[in-house]
Amino acid sequence: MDAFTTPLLAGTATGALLLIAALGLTLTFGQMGVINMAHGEFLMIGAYTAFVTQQVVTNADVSILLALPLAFVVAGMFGLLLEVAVISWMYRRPLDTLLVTVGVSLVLQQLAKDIFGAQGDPVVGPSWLAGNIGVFGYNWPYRQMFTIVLALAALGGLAALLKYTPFGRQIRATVQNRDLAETMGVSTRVVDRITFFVGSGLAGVGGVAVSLIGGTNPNLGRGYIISAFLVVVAGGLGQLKGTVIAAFAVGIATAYFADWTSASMAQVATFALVVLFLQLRPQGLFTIRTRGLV
Amino acid sequence: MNPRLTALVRGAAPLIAIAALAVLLLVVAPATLSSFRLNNLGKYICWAIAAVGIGLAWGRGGMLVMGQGVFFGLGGYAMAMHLKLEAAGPEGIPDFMTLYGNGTMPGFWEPFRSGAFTLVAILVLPAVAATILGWAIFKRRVKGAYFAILTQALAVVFATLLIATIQETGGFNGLNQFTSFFGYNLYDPVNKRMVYSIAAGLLIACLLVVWQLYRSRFGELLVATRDAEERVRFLGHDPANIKLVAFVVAAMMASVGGAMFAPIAGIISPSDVDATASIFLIAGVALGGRALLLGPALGALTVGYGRTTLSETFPTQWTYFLGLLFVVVILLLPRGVGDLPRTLRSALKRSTA
Amino acid sequence: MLKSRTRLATGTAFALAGALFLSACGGAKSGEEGAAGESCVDTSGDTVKLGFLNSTSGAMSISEQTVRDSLSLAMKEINADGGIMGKQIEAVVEDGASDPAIFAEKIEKLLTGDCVAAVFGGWTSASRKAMLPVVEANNGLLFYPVQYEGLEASENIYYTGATTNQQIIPAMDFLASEGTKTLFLAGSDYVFPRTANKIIKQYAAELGIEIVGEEYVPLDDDDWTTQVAKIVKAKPDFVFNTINGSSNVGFIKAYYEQGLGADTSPIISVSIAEEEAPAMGHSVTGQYAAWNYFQSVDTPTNAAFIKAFQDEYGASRPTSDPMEAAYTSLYLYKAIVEKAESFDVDDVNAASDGVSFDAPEGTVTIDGENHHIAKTALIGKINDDNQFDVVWSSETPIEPDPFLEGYSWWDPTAE
Amino acid sequence: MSIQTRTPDELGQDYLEIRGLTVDFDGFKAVKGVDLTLLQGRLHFLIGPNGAGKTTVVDAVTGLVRGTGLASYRNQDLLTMRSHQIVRAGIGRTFQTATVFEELSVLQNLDIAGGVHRRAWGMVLARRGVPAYVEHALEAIGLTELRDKPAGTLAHGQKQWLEIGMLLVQDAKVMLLDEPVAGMSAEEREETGELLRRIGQERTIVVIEHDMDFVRNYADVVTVMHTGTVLAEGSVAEIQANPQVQEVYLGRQVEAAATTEVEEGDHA
Repeated sequence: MDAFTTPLLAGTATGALLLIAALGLTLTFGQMGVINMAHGEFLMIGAYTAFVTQQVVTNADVSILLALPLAFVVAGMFGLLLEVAVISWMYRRPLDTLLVTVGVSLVLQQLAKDIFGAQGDPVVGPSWLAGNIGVFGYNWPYRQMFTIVLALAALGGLAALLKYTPFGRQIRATVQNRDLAETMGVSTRVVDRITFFVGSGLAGVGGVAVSLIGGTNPNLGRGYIISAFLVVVAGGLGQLKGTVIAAFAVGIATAYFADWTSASMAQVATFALVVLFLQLRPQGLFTIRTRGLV
Repeated sequence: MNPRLTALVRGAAPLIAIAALAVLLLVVAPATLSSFRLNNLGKYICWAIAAVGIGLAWGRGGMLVMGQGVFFGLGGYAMAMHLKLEAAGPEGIPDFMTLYGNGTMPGFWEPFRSGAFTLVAILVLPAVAATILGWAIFKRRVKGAYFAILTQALAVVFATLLIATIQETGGFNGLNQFTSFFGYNLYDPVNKRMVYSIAAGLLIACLLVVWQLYRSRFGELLVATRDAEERVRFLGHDPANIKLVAFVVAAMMASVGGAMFAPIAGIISPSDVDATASIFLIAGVALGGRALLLGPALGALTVGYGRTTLSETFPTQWTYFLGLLFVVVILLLPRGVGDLPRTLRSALKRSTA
Repeated sequence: MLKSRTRLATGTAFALAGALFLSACGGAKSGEEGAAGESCVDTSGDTVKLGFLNSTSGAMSISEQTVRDSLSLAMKEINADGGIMGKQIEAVVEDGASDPAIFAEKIEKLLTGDCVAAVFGGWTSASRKAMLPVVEANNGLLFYPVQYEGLEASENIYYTGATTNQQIIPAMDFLASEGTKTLFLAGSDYVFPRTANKIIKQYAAELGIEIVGEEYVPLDDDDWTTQVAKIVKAKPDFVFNTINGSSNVGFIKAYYEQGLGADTSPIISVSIAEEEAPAMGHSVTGQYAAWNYFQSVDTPTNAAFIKAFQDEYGASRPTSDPMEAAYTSLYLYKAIVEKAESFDVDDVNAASDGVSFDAPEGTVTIDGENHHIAKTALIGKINDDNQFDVVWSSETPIEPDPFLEGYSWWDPTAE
Repeated sequence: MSIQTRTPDELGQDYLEIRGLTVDFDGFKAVKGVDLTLLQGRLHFLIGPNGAGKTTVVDAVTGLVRGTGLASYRNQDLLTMRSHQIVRAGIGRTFQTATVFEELSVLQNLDIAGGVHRRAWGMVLARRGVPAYVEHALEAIGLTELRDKPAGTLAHGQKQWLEIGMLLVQDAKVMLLDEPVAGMSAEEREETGELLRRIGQERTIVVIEHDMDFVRNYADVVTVMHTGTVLAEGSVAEIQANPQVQEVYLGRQVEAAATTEVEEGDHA
């Protein structure tokens, strides 16, 4: 039984992290067609925010709770800066934004290395997350449950934002038809910026959760970004529903592969799985069907 | 000037440029550079060979190949396996298999004892891999960012696979300690120069191949596919096939570059073929001008040279240079530095018009 | 008309390229000696050039910077003391950029371009393996300061860190003395852990210890949750940890949050040192590490070393095994050169056997046969200050045996 | 030439037959059971208000969207084929917004369209000279003077002609033209109409059009579509006399004509 439950539960937690990371990606990808390769560095920024918060507020029980909103704002501001300084100049060239953000990601990684050093800076987990609950032979850590709750909260918050607020309606209008939204009086410039802020901020929140797993190092984002992109690809462009399913599917599949073979082979197998899946559904799980040439 | 003569000069200009580069790399450089610097230049040339292919796939074909390290690695490892077996002797097996494994050689190594097989494999392996991958991706009309992300994920997976298969590929250490190259002692400066010349000759050959491709109907069709893929479909072509050809040729060039990298650098390891290495290959192409004939090669040579000199002068700042290069070049000069004259000319024309 | 001229131009270009190519292709078959191996080292002046080759950028930079720092400290001390054979050391520093190919390139530059008398540096086995053929081909000298997986001995390399019979095997002896019956192996997925575990498995069979699990995670992967769940299930007496670098933090966290600790399943590590332990806080307290040097080693030489280091780089900076081995390597080089009265590589090699140095870890002696050094093995237990209390020692220096020729149970060709 | 080797179009007997064509967009039926028979040598016009499903019919026949039913041309069911195969079978089309390769010259655009007839190996060779069929197409569409200009610099009407020229080079036996005269001056419309007449003799030509003057002047057969179905078919006079058509379509003619240039959204 535990051979079945351990990967399932651990994989769900990994999937939750991928979900937080992928939410921001799919949002900016769906709305602006922007592929932000520096998104992983927003996770890293969130993790370092948790680290720095803990240097100021040394009580680990409190500092994590403080770090969550702080990381959202700090990573969000970095995202906003990136949008204003670089990405807003090249919306007509989505593939080029991909490369520019690769450059930004290199710079941010080196910056973190110069400021904090390359070795894992530790974030001490709060005492209320220390411990676990036995589920069919798996000592399921509270930390993993917290990650899942955090991801669902982020998802719920985002869905509510999109559905019930005027801003959310503006986002959806922009996603569906940018030009039309513009003529209807929506300032797509402002909408883009807020979207980027929210998407990057979510990554920052995810970074806090990542900081509880291992050390906080400059390369922390790299480990998640590729999987998060595979989630977005498999989930379908700009689709929340698809992203959720794909995130948990990728997380759980990786955990099972890792259980059966090794962690390295699990990476290989997950990639193969996504490529195979794209053979069946090249546009991902869900798509907005559009007609039009080019 | 006589219009015919003008046309002739214009038609021959690319060839003159390639010939000039050939003289520079094959005559001037060996005569002036020290053995160490020449060897370094040889490495840049290997990257430049891969860059020429990226120019074809990305610049002309619009396919942002972010995982060319994989094909660079296929060629590099194929060659390195042969060199390793050459160093081990006729019946011997590579040293690391005894050190890290159980002293038996995996079966897939055996054919690489043959130099001829290795040379064929360097071209066929990447072609087959690229065909399978490209078929799976292009036929399902996966393109743009999806394609770029998948190729990068492939590079990550490839490096992970290499690191995890220590007994088969040497793992993180990679393959090195080659003594001879098809019978030629690799520690002899004369032979080092010969290996360098082969690499430079292959770069020139690859440039001639893309020169012909760019002026051919295929080249026009490739650009047409890049700019309006669906429209090409209604010309009666399957764009997937057109892209596939460019992708496969690019993969083969990357493989050739990798195959020459192994004897020149004396090592091939996962860090030469992973996602970071793949992005490094793209940097040169972006800098030089992705769609130009000579842009990718010259860009790669420049970035390679920059990496050596900058890292000698500013060891920790090298990453900033590389990162900012992407930002500045793609943001301000998307067509690359090589296209600067044309950009300026058209800007001038616009301002005077 | 136009057509034929273009063809002519094409043909000419091809022919030209071909001719150039062929003319440049003259090679010499194996056996014909070239100019390689000629030394360009010039020590006739009052300085001697030495190369320091460490990664100051890339993933390994933080670890390797500590080695660079202690090399610089040793150089400063030696220069203040009159230099090597009266010649001041002039360091040529290079960045290996955490990339084996760059290490190979840079050491060639140091040996053939800068003409240094010896090179100090390298950290990963990959970087050492990449430098080995270059340093051999140019008949240079490399001093490598990190414990490693053994099974190597080059005429042109001095290994001042531990080989397996000075770290791994003593650690196993320690485990046996603790009454260990079951052992779980956890490591990063690369060469050192795989090779170390191959040795551990064979020795465990000899000692009657059962291996109850073996897990690897990629180098830069921090999430050990799934693998630790397997340790929970296997309930081993001890875990042998060969995880590298920052991945250790994730391993220890996962260990702790799944209810494991030093009291239930203790861990013995071979790459957690004074640099890494603080990053893991109290969750690593009570766990063990096997090294040849700890900051806590209580000798006057070590006290002087720590004081000098912290005066130079700040009181918060810990000292660790690789740093000490690097510091020692420069002093050993000085001792050999002064014994040989020559910087020439062949003279140095001829004189190296038996040269010893009173290092912070204790007295170390060079084995002229395999170029490793005799070192004392230590087991430390992590205390509340994240320092190591020595709980076990081999008492006397262990003679290096990189190929484990003195161990009958060792069969390199077995799985 | 013996009688056996003559193709249907040489005999003047070529046709495209559509039976029961239905296109379903996730539950929304944009085209419902359309029957059409399109004969060689006649200019067919497909008219109807926005959202009638005209473009969707063309999309389905050319493989751009999936349709069910039958679209038979020379014993091949086009609905089972992929776009590029359909083109190779002799069906060509243009789009509402002219799509030519902007960076290539007029000549290169035409030349590239001739690729269907070349062997694969010929692809890697450079173009030498101008093939006769390209010259002919260039002449037919009247762009000989502009042959070396980049297509991106052409006027809108010229781009439409270039597209038709590319179909000529492709040797398309069936041409499906989506609003070819939209945005053209009266003079250009006339030239286009004459061009279609000329080339229509040996081809099957279907034109989607809103401009009723153009339809009146050049249509041999008119099919009126409404909400995904065929409402009426016949000569211009018959259609104009049809009371149903007057109600759903001609009553809205003024409005429709005004929106000719706005992109049609059949199922949006």
